[in-house]
Amino acid sequence: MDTNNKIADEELRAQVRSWLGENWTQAKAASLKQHQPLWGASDELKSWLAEVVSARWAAPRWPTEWFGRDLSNKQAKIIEAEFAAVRAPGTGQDRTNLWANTLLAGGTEVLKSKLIGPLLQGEVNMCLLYSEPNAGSDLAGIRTRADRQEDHYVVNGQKVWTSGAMTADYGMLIARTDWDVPKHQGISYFYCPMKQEGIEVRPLRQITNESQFNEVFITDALIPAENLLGNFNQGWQMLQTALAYERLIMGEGARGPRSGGNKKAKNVEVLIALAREAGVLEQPKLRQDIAQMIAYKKLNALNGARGKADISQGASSSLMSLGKLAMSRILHEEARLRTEILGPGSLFEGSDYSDAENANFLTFQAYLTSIGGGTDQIQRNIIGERVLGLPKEPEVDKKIPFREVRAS
Amino acid sequence: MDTNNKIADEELRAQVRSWLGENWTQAKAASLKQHQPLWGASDELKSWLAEVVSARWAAPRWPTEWFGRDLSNKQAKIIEAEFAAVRAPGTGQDRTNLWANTLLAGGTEVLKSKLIGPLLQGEVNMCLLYSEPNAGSDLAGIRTRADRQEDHYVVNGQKVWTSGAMTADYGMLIARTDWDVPKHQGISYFYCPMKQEGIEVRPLRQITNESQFNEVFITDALIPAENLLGNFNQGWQMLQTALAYERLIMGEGARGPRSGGNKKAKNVEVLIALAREAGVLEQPKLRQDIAQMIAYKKLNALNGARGKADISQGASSSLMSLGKLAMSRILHEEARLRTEILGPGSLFEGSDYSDAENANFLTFQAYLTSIGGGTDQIQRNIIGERVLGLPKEPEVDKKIPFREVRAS
Amino acid sequence: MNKLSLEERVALRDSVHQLLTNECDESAVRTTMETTSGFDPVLWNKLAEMGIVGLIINEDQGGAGVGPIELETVMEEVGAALLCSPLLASGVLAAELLNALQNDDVSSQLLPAIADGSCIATAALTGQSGCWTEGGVTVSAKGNTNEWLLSGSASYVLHGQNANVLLVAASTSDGLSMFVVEAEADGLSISGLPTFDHTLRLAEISFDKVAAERITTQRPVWDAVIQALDITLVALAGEQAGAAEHCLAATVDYAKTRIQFGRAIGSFQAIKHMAADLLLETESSISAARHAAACLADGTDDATEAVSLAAFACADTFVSTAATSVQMYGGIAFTWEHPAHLYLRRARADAQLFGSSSFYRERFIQQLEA
Amino acid sequence: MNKLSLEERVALRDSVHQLLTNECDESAVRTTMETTSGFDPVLWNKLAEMGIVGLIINEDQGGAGVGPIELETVMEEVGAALLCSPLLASGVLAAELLNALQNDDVSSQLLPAIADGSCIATAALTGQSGCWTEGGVTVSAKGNTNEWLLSGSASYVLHGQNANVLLVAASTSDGLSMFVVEAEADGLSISGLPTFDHTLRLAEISFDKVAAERITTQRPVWDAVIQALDITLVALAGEQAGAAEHCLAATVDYAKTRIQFGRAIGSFQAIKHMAADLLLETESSISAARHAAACLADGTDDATEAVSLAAFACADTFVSTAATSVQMYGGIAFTWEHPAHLYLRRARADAQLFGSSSFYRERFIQQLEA
Repeated sequence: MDTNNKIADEELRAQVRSWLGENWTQAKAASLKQHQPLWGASDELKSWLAEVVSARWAAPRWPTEWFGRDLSNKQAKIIEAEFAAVRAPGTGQDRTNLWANTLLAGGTEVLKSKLIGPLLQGEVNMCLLYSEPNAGSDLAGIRTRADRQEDHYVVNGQKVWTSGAMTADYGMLIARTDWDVPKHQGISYFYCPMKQEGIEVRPLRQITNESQFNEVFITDALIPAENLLGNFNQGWQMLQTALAYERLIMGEGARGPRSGGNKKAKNVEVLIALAREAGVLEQPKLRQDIAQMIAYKKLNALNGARGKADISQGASSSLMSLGKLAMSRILHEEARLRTEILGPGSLFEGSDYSDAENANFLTFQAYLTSIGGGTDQIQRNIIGERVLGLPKEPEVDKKIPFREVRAS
Repeated sequence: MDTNNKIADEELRAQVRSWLGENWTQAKAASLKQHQPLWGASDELKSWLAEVVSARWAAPRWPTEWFGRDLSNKQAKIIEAEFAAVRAPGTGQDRTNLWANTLLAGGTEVLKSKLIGPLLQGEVNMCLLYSEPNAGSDLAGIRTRADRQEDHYVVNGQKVWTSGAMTADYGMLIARTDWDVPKHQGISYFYCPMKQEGIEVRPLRQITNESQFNEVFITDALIPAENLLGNFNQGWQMLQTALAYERLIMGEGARGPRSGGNKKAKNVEVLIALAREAGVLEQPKLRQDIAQMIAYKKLNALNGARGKADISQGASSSLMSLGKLAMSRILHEEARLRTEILGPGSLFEGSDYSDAENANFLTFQAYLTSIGGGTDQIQRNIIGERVLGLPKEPEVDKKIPFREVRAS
Repeated sequence: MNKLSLEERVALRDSVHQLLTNECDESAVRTTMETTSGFDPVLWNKLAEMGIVGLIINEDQGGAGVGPIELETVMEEVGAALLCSPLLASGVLAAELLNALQNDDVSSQLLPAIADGSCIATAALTGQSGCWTEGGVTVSAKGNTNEWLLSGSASYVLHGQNANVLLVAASTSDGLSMFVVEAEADGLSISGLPTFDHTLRLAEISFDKVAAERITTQRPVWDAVIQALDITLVALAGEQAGAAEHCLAATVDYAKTRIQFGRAIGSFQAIKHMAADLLLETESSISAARHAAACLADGTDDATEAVSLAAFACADTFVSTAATSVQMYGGIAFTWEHPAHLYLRRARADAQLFGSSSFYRERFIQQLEA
Repeated sequence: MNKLSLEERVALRDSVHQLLTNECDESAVRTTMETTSGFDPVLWNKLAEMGIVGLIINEDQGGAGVGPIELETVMEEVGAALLCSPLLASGVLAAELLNALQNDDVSSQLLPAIADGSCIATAALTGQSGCWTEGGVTVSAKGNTNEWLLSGSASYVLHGQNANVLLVAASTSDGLSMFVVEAEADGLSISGLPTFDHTLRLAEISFDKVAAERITTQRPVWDAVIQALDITLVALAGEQAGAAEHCLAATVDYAKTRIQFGRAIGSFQAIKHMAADLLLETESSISAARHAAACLADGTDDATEAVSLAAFACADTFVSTAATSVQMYGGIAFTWEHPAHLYLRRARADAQLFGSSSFYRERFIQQLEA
């Protein structure tokens, strides 16, 4: 078997290399390098992805009926390595495409047939419709409702902290479908069409003065019944599946330099350079603080590398859950240090004051890590409970009908 | 009325001054200055207190039937001022004598007649029998039991963190007297005789290598029925009264310099001197840290002074509840700084290394403030709930019979 | 200097509170901070009429004639309301600098107009380095008794773009002197700086042989500057303490009503303990600011030490309280519409206006060593 | 130097863990730490037989011939168990110093006896200042090729009172040299110092014209010392990381079983969040120690930087974890009988043994600047 596999590996490598050699032309590589729009794929990318999908390279771990090849993880990695070697995008979507993975895991045959191909080809833009003004840390407290009427659901409510909602074709939405059972048991999970009258998207102005997120107001919006993912009223379980994919993807992305820290990370040099430029690099207290901040970064990278080495493929690592908390401290501390280095120079904003702009932006943007995707406080609960095995707090609203749950 | 009072004030001042002139002789002052034993009053002190009590200066705010004069707080302060002017001890016990105040508040006539006089005269040594190995933060979780038998109670259990138990004649004890009601409702409060067979006192060796506290093992110890304070099964309320006296006394004692910080506190100079001696006072980071530490101390003293000015007599101040948390940080930080100043010199112990001894002792002793008398964590709950008015946590054991409460 | 009784002080505070509640709510602040001048002239006049602008100006110059204690009291309300105004620049820094220089002619000429709000004054004391010591001055003056010309530049000038009159520190061949410059003088160029705290106005000023009047004085000039900076620091400390207290109170109110997991979030220890720790900080900052004010008013030996303590304690407390409150609020405070970031911006600005916390911690320990 | 495979390393770790579980439980530690020598000769021999004492000594000198990675692994177990022994002094610092000096004669004379535990060696490298740089040496040597006499003093000598042989750094007219001194030599006076960490042994040594053998070497002597200190720091980092991890695990176990208010205290956010924060620290310290070991083993360019990082990260983590664990335990950890204070004492000692965290943070940033 070992021998068979080895032959298959080499055959596969030869196959993908030859395919790339034929199809990944210099012209395509050049056209894909530029003009990447912020939301959604460019036409050039879509056209390339269509080629990748039809050649069954996009999601090789998946079953053959869904554009895949039913390959092992190890062989899929061979394909990814070949694509990476020539910097061609499009493969590995069976790991990285949140939307398609979630749909494959829970979608109806109708919906999968309709959307999985387009999702892999970048033809469909997506967004997440989870958080609500009154359901942040407590996501199971959502009050957006979906009521079944004949062959569709009618949705009413408000979502917030949605990125990409302006251009999205569908949103992965959780809504309450039963108010008379405990909070986790009356939620369903949908692919909600965004281009319809009942959906109003408003940009949310952030403290950084950017608008990276939206509020989404939903009034009698319609979702076809076949857009339900997972079972009716079992949306919480479906959500956990989707969140697990998300964490896996984010974790890989956020882990910092791949090497354990042999190379000096670029932003390290930037901080020392900033202090040198400001003429304060020789201040002993600042040196200690900068050293400590760089240490936090390196240690986080080392934890990430160790976590990656420790865990078997696809499993979630306890070290990974620490990364978000670590980054939160790193970002807030980096913002503090940038401010201290600049002193009164940090008072300003605008393009003439790029150092101040960076320090001030980071001061605010750091909250996206310490609040967004679960506050540091929620994250400490998760680490305490799931990693260290400490008992949960008493949950006052876990077993009562949602109708009776206290709300703000 | 104002005029009447003024005459009475002056008369009173003259009276006490003349009495002190006659009775507070230089010989007595000299004999009381020396040989103050660690536990219990010296014979000289007892004899002086007996004079103070019989002249009704010991507790002037108290009713006349209990050695008092029924005086207003203002007039009692006059007496205290005169005693303080000649450094005579013994008055103001209606504010400062925890044992006598608690007994007066809740004792039976029999017990009061027997002990109030001796307590004021320093004839009786006392200790506190509250905490247990399994009831620390959660004092209402005590499991020492007192069972009524004819005209006395039979007590069994174990107490801990008791100071002065070796020499005590009585301990103020809480014990469970009803196991079938919720935890706060089945506790009673006693004056427990300590010199009896059923009481075994063992010194508790602390991490500082001192033995400031004891463990008390109680086996079939007897308490006469008339030694119950407050009502049967309402010991929790009685305890709150006693704790309020204790906080008042501790709060006055712990508040630091009376002036708002005009005078440089002595230990401030010690830290700077220590750093100078070690040749590290010019290190910029250390200077910042020492400055910050001294700042914490000064701010705590200023808070105390402001609290004292803000509150009306006898009331508890919100600033007072902050003092313990502040001291905890101050002591731990002072220990850290002493260690940093000494560097490797902090590795040693013993009389030849007094600077190291101080740094190491304080490192450990600081926990007496951050753990003893309620941990910092419990203190933050108290501040959050009682001062800021934040809601309490769900209390899982509050309403169930104590018998069913989960224990370690 | 007079001192108000406790009752009078409470009344003063109440009246300021009432005015600011009516005329300086969050929406007024948001409107004002986006105007060019960065202050509301109508509210400015009301403050002047109430005696707030001239609070520390002597009665014979049209002021209220009180001192640091009353000023600190008022500033706590100013901080809580995030008032946008040149009060600190004109009514405190410039006014006290004139008080300190003890030149009756110049004082009589300027202080009444400062007190009634018709003249906005400010002081230009440091250059690009933002170093608030004598060495930080980068304007120089040449001339004789009658004619002086200033050259060089000053920066971090509080409300410089709104000032009618500038008090400028400049080095001369005889050492440092203070000068009066009219905002319309030839050769003067005042550029507003784009501040991250939109409720703040700072300017950079360049002097190209600008005619100036020298303020003669018997005192060493930098001593007078320190006196003015000290009371300004106390006022700023009051603003910081009042603002921090407000931040905490607002956050605690939110934590009582925001429900997650079927409970008010303030019932969770994570939030409750953050609030308890912040209460220690905010109460300490109030103690520090008030103590410094009292020491300055009484002229105690350790007044400068107390001012240093207030400077860093209040600056650090306002920053940490405003920053922590954003975390406690969670997502809602990440939106522009929520006021939390306005306080955080102000806190970060206040912490740099007249030197960093490290600078004042070092000054503090130097005073303790002395 | 050989490297063990991952499986072999796990087996090594397991065998050390098993030995220490059997022979070095808390009660054994408490007994040993109150003896004069401060180590258990029986256990010492078992460690030597197992190859632990000679772990980094070459196979041809009787050692196991492995390197920093295996050493770090073992030291995590040593730290967790609070082992009292001269392992760090003899098997690491002295052994690596001999390795580094590359003098075959002296190595052949000493290393086999060090490896089999029959000879306890240590190094005397600094004086009263406790400054671990070349300038900290306060012993001087006079003599010629055949006869050298040492005078002066050394302090902070790890297990000096238990040593049979001392490696002494001394300044000569030609610069720094290393010398071998027998513990029984005339003129040598070794005084044990009373350490706050009872599991530690330190000595002060005075030299009054003590006859010594100079170790000739081709390398700059302080370079060899730095090589030896670096591996010692990695071993210490492993000890600290392992001990910190143990402290946290024990505290978390307690928090799961200690009931207050009808709930395990670990269900309260106050305790849970402290534990979560400590987990980040302890995992980071393990990463730091292992990474430094790997860099030393591979001789990467940034090895010294990685050692510095491990030195301060692991020292600080062990101190903060041990200190916080006392707070999490509450009253019970305030008693002598509870082991928490033993770890805190060790943590405080380890943090000072070869220079402070500040020293290594400064070294770290210097390396980053370079």
